[in-house]
Amino acid sequence: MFEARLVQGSLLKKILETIGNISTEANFDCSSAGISLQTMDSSHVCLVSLLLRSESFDPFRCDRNLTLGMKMSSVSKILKCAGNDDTITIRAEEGGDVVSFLFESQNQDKVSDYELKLMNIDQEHLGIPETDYDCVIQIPSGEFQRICRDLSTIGESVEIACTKDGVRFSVAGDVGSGSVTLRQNATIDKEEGSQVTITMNEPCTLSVALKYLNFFTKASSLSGVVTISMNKDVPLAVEYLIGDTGYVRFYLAPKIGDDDDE
Amino acid sequence: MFEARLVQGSLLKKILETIGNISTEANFDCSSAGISLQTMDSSHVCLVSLLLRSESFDPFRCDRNLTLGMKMSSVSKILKCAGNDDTITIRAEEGGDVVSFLFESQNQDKVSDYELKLMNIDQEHLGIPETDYDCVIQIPSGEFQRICRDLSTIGESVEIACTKDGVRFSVAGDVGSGSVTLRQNATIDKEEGSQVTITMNEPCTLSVALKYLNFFTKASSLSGVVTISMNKDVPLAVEYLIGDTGYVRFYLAPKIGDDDDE
Amino acid sequence: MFEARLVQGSLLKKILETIGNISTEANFDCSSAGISLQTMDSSHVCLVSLLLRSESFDPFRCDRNLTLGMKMSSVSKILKCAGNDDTITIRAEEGGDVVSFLFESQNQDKVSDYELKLMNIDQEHLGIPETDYDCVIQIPSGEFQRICRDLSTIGESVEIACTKDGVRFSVAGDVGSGSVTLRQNATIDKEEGSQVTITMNEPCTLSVALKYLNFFTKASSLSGVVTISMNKDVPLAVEYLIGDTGYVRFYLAPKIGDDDDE
Amino acid sequence: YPRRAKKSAVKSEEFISGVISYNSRLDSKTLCSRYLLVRRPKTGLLAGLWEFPAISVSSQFSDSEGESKLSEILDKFLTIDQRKGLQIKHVGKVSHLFSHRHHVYHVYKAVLEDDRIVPAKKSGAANCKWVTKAELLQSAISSSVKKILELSSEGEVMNASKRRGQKRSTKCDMKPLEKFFKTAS
Amino acid sequence: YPRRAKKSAVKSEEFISGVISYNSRLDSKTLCSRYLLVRRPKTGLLAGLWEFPAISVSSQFSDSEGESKLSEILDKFLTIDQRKGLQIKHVGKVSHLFSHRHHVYHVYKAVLEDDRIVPAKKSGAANCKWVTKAELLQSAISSSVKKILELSSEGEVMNASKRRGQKRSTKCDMKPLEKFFKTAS
Amino acid sequence: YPRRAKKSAVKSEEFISGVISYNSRLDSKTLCSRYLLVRRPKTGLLAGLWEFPAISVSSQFSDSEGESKLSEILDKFLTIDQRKGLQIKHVGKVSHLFSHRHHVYHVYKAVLEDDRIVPAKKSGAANCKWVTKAELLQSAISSSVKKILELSSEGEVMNASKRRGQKRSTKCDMKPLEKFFKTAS
Repeated sequence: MFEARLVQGSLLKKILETIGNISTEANFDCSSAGISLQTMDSSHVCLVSLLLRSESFDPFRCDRNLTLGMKMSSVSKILKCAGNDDTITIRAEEGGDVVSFLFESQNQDKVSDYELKLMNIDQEHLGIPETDYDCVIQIPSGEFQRICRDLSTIGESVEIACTKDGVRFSVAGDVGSGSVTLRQNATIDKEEGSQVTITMNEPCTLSVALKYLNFFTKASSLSGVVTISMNKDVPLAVEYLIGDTGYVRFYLAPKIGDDDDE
Repeated sequence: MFEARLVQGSLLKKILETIGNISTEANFDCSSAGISLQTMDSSHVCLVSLLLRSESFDPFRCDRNLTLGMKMSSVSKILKCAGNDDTITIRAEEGGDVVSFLFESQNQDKVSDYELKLMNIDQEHLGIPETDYDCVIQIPSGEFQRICRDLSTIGESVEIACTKDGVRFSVAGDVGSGSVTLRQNATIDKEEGSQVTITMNEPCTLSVALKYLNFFTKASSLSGVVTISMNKDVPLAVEYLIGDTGYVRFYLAPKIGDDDDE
Repeated sequence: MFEARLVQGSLLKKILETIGNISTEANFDCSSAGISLQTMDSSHVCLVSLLLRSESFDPFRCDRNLTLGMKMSSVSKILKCAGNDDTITIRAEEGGDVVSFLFESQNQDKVSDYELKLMNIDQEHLGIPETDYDCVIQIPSGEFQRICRDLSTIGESVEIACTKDGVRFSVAGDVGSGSVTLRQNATIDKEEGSQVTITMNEPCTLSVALKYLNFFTKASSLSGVVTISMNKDVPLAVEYLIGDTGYVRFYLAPKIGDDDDE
Repeated sequence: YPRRAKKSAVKSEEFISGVISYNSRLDSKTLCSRYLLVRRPKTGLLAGLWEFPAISVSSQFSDSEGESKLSEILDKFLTIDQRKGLQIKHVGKVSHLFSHRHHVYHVYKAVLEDDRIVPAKKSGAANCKWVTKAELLQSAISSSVKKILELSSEGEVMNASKRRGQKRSTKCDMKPLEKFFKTAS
Repeated sequence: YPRRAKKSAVKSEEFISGVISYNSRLDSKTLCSRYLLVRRPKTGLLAGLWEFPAISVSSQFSDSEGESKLSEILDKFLTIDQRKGLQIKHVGKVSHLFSHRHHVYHVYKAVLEDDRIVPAKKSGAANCKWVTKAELLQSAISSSVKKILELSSEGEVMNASKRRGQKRSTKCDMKPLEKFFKTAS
Repeated sequence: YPRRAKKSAVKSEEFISGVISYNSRLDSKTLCSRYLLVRRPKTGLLAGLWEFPAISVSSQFSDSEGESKLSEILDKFLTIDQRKGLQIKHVGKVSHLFSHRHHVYHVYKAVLEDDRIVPAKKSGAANCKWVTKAELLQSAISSSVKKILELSSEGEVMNASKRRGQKRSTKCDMKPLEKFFKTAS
């Protein structure tokens, strides 16, 4: 028997919308540690890794490790039926072929119960080693989303160049070229903690495809801050923390060779 | 000569949008009682019945009974040109071939006058008997609209099951199944009078097509409360009151046989 | 060397969107007087004339007269990447083949630099004489935009009839006909200066195509007031002032012959 | 089929017959069709019976004459909006032998694709009604009407089985409201 | 038409002639067309007259050679964006007999479907202008230009009567602004 | 190619072979294709090698029998969603002569147009994998697999050069993540 109750149900709604852009089906792996998921897009150039630790839920019960394979569009449809303030409880039986979602309004006057048919999904997991990155950049998530969206109107690849002074995003396309520079320890939003922070071993430059960054930034509503980690010639890592008890991490293969995206 | 002036012109805008989803042409029947309309959709499974009593208007003048046949999309286009705070006056002459709509802004600085060509529309009216329903449910209109919209993403038919404890809406489809339960005398919105109220002779269950419910719920802006009345195997009745002086009622044929909508 | 810095960068964004609806490419003529532009649509029935005087900018430097030919959709894409509160600086070199746009956020923490390839555009300018118009009408720009949009759902041409009492906009189409009348010195919006004001030598009536008026009114966000100037059988003039230091003027050929738009 | 040896005793009359229908989509699996029937005059041959609208045509009519005659029928019973959505097809012919007459109906099928522009009947188009197939078979009709209906329905079952996704099913799982509410006087 | 008995006295030259136009839609009933005219050199045959852009071609040219020559014309006068929307059709040929010459114009019609990407002229495409039919007929043109225009317009009236809904009308009810404002020096 | 004089010594077996692939669009110029390979049994002919899914067919098979056999292959390896987007084409045949066998592969190409519904493999479809062309050529395959791949790729280069706008390029400028992260045990 698996049962996990999330008081802030809206988190689950946001998480699902993000994953659904990348992959159409994925396995939710349930264990005593919590709920985790890993899936790649069809081209295998990007990967999303989710962890919601058991402490995110109250209560959390997982008698046996369970893998719940779901079609993302179907889960999304069901989660769209939850109110933003609803509590969401996920339940499944070992050997069962459905997963159930229970939505309870705050005063319990409206209770919705949905059942989704499970799928057998055969996806390999990749092992992602702990990495000491050359550059780790923290940016307000909304700002990063805005920059990726703006630059993708100009070109398809972005070159991210990080130095101790700041980070520069550059793009080129048919229309022309452009670059956006954010300074270190700058205050973009008035809110505390919404600064641009750079932790750097050595300067680093990487080019990636904006199409995939625009998928990742749909997770911006999960956290005010996004952490971007770079090493030359390894996949870019983009992380959004979920409260204190979870994260969504994205990995994106770098562009090969020179930075020319034509 | 027919003349009717409605101070809250926005009501007419909302009414027209609702009717236009169901039928493309309809007759407005004007008499000393007020303005009434009855029309069915092309499949004859749903019917809308409108009454705006003469007390809704000031002034109201109807020398002779008059039938004004209009194309809904044309009236909608014209009413969209009215400001939300405008007073709307409808005028027509016996034997004339146009109906005119006068919109006056609150300070009378902007006056708009539109003329619409009338149509000869040959539609039969159905006589709807006074019925003593087994279950009469009052729900906040926004909540009912939300439920119908959510469930229609999962399936095409909804089974409405009403007991003294509450009402349950169930749906099933390719994705899975779901149900939403509202408890009796529950307070969904903080506002007074926004409770779920059930008046029941005996429990009742009915299945109807969500496609049509989603047409009906476009009238939600007319009233904070929607009244749903059910008898086994007779058309579902859905009513929105218009202030104190009118109503819009919808009737929807029930699904035949078992509740399976596949 | 040409350099012009506009503190209220959002003005440029709004201006570009408006022009882009009319013409796909245009020349920005830079001189010590400021930046000016004139272009017609492909049918040559309407013309837009822009002037941003050098006082609009700080600093403003124009060593030699310069013509910057740009594709409107490309400039729009680039300007959409500017924040609404950004300062925008335009720079170009004589004999160069690019124009650069610099966006600086208010606290200078985010700096964006875009380069656009220039085009050689061969368009003739028309000389527009100073005209003493029979009727000059000032209307709140939002109201005029609303009227043009409403009437264009009914018909394609609008007849504008101006007398000392007010101005009447009339339209006719398949659906029916309509007219909107605004009274002189009326107060449509509560804000001061948002009145309808008519300055008249003699009454005047003109018919024009609503399709083009709807292009012009996209400039409504530039100014709270739009000034419409009419003479019988000459192009209608529609003007939006840009602060104290600039304007956008539109000219639209009148319809020939009778006012029948069928 | 059999004919009398003395042909001259039987007069053969030919008609263009229009099977005009529209489909309401009740849900993703169910279409509900309605057909236009007109009532014959109260006296004369097949008095007072309902039939598909028909119009006389000479026996050697050309394609364009057939379409022109069909247009006359459509103009009489359909509004401009209703005519916009029509898909027209010449499906074949149906013969019917009376005691002293022989009728040949050249059947055209005209389907309105957009169901939202019904149910208004054209002003002045009296004595006609839109009915479901079930209601049609319950109306007072002659056997040639049934034959014409069968001829015009021939393609539909095939199409149903071939078409993926949205199926064409004639099984409607909701009764029309006329079964619950009587027509007001 | 008549030819001299001594053919060898008349040299026959063949050309690909491109009638390049775009249509601005003024409203749902009115299209206003503009044609590209180029100016001939100031000296020589038909000096300084306006004509449709043309290019020499050998008399036995193949279809692909014709299209290739047409491409040269298009490349010279149209930008990349303008070329994107072109609908091209080989409409026929026009002959014109001079005193000592015989020209045959193989006429291609190229219509830009998207009118929003005019009026920019291609950089370096001097001595050309976009004109309405009325302005074209008022320009200094030879009679072969009129014949070429008539040939390329043959299909249009027919299409106007056949097409439902949006009509192709050449009657524009607004004069271009050049009638009101003179070109600035 | 050469055959032994004593034909009866070589048994000819025929197969339907399905080259099933999908294209991921990395950007406006780059498509990256992946092909479905299945592993042969661990014993017997070509033991343990990877190949395109194949199924026996009689030598005089009809078109519909070929499509039916292909359907069996598709049903075995693809989910319902994956089958929705398939574009299927019979591209030709490939022969391969072994020492005592002769195989003829009738090659069908099935391309999934919508790349978003991969990479789930159908439950129970063991011993199969989706690979890029590069990975395919690095897998343990027989030479007939290469010939089948070449045959099915013949149209693609041509299409690339003819198609305007979005090009079909096989050059992906990003390595798949498996080059960076090893499969977890």
